Amino acid sequence: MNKIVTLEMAMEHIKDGMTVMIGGFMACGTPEKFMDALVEKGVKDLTVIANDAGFPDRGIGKLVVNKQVKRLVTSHVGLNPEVGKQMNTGEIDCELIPQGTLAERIRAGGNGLGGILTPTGVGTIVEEGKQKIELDGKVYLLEKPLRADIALVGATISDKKGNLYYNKATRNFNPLIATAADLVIIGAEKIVEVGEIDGNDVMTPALFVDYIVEV
Amino acid sequence: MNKIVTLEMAMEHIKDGMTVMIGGFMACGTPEKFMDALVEKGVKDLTVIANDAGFPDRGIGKLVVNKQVKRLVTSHVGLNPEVGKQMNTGEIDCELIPQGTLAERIRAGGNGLGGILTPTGVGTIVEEGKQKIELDGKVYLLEKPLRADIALVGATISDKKGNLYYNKATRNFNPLIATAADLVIIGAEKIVEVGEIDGNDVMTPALFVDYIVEV
Amino acid sequence: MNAKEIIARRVAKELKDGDVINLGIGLPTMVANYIPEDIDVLFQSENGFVGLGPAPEIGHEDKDLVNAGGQPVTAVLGAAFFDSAVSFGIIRGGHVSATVLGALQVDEKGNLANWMVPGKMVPGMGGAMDLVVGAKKVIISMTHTAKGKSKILKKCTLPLTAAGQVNMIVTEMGVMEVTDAGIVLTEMNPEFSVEDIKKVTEAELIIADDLKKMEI
Amino acid sequence: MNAKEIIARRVAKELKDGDVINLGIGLPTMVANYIPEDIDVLFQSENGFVGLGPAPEIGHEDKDLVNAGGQPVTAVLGAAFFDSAVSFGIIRGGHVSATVLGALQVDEKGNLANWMVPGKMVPGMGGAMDLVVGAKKVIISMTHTAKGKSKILKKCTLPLTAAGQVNMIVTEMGVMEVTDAGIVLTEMNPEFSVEDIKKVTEAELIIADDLKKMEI
Repeated sequence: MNKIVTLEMAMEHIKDGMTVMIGGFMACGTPEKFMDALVEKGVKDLTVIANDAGFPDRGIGKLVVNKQVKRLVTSHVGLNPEVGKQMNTGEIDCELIPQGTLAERIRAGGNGLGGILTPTGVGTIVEEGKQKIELDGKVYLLEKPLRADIALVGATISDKKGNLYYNKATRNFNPLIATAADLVIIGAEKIVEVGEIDGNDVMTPALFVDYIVEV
Repeated sequence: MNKIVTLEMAMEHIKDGMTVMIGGFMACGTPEKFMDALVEKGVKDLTVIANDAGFPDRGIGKLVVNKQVKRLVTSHVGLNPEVGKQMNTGEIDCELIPQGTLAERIRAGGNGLGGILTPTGVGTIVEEGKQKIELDGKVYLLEKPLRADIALVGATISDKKGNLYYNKATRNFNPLIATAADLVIIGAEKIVEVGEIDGNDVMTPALFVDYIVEV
Repeated sequence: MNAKEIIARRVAKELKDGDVINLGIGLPTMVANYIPEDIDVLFQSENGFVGLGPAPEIGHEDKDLVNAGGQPVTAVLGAAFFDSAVSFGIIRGGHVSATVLGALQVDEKGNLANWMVPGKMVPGMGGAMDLVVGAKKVIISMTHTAKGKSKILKKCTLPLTAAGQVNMIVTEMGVMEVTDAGIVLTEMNPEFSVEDIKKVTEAELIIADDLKKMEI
Repeated sequence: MNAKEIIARRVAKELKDGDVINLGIGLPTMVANYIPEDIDVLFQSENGFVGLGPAPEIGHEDKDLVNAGGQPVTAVLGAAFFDSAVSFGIIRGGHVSATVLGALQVDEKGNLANWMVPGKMVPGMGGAMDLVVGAKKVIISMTHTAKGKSKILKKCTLPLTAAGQVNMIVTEMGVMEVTDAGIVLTEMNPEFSVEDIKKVTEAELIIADDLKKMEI
């Protein structure tokens, strides 16, 4: 199975109205070439699940500025003022989720869990509409799994089968979203031979990966 | 803060009646020197939480054979016939948990989650006494977190601060239990200078570690 | 060819290029010996890696590399190691294409019992309950009967491993698929007749319209 | 010494050898500048590492190494990187000794509001809700008032970040501990009187019997 494809071939899988998870934290670890390609392609009405909205000119922010995002599920939009503007005009629907809860919900989606119980958000507006469960005297929110049609993962190194390695702070949400989408596309800075990443150091095993683009 | 101690100093923390998590899978990755030291020390009435009961002469099995375990919370005891014998005589109380559920319950205990919802065990005796939750047409068991007084972790390499690296299949439950106990003691095959394990390759960050013994 | 080899050879034919497979201990392990050379299959070992290879030569064992039965194994090029939570995330999350397991009993509803005999054998379920619930396809590979008694029942009598999760049963007598209508015999070992098979199968067997010869 | 420096210096004195600390952006970040040299404190960065170091020299930025604000930082020797689930497992699991955060409002019950002003500012909570719930100790570091108005209230009016989680409040006027009985002033900046502080604090202030001079 050859998983290595061109940028164009990879982007063909992303269609209007899809739910797309995008890796990265304030654009660090986001597959930036994929953002540019999506802007160029003009695919629209996307639901984007990601840690944050990036910056207006960097990361996921580019998709927001270009009005391709209908719904944004994220923990932080403060460094991209365009989101606030589009929220006011009703052009974007934004669901804010505590960062740790977002991470666990994506992990649950990729790991076959029906949900997790977290104390985060109890007593705040985050609890609205959610089931509260009291266990051994402590109150938790039941948070449900999140999944997507596509995951766009930024990796530092991929081997030819799709074993991935992330450098430093680029890891963030990337290994999590790689488990939680029907189709997983990797933007790797470098592609190496199988075996060049030691099996102990693989951060995302190749079994999660569908396509790899050298970016 | 110096975390490096002798075997004797480390074992002093383990007292009769404590709950102890022990890493390893069929003795692979189990800190074997700790097992021997506990047998010698003769500490008793332990509750042991671990993947399996090892072999009669290897891993956790040694503690069972020496009748130091009052209660065993585990997924598999089939390779240690001594457990079955002690279950029949009432000398050991054994709670069997599906392996994936055991891993998630320990992870929940270490990660501040109130529990997780899993489809595993639905329709089997595992569901007895547990809360069942139906979400979006699917039934899950609510599984609660597990924690311990002490975690005994086997590591291949520890740096002097306690950043850990596990080789191959020795990883298993070790990084999970390292998060879920009040006191975490490492049996490391090798202790190296800080910085010798690359920050990307650290599998358990030093912040989880209280004591390190070179074994 | 003995019964076990027939079963292992037939199960191997179910595997496809790119599959991630978890093999139980015992008979299922033999499946690895018969994988077609033109396909790339990765074996997952629930103790924490993907890329399980054959047993090492004597004297070349690596104490850090064992399978879920604690036995020395090897790892193929491109193997990846992880902890038990990740391992079962892979399993429960549907990232394993198929799991091949033995059984004490299977029934018409796809229920499986393979982890305990009350009062006799209580080894623990290990990873079996997660595997059967999580893998995309559950293939039971077993001899058709045990001491002459049927293991394919109307209703399991032993404690279940999971309810309604079995997809396929492969025995030395044939291949059966578990459907909403019941158990359908889709392939038959030509050494047996339909009547032979029905005689040793307590469950109602539906015979497929296009019943085929079992390929081995 | 300006207000912010007073606050940062005082908060730094709360930290102990071996602590793992998460500092919010803005004023809390300044705390790192005043850690006593004889103690070993690790800074956790919720975007995925522990061992956060100071900003790099210009021209030495590493694009793969940023803090939770997306700004270039460095990592100390012995730093360890991980994914966001592990990062928040560390936070939610009580493995962070203390988090130092700013606030819009704090109240007598230890409630905190620091993530939104309805209709005006909705940046998102980021990691703040998890940090405040999960860290062993929650230290609020902020100027005592905003535009002359009290930020330490009987009851928060803005949407909460978390209910009942604040342990300590450090302002340029003094140090307050949140107890079951209410907010206790335990240290006071000698430049102010108790009356000065009460005047700009809407919450009822309990004055500690052993009220001390604020150490800075």
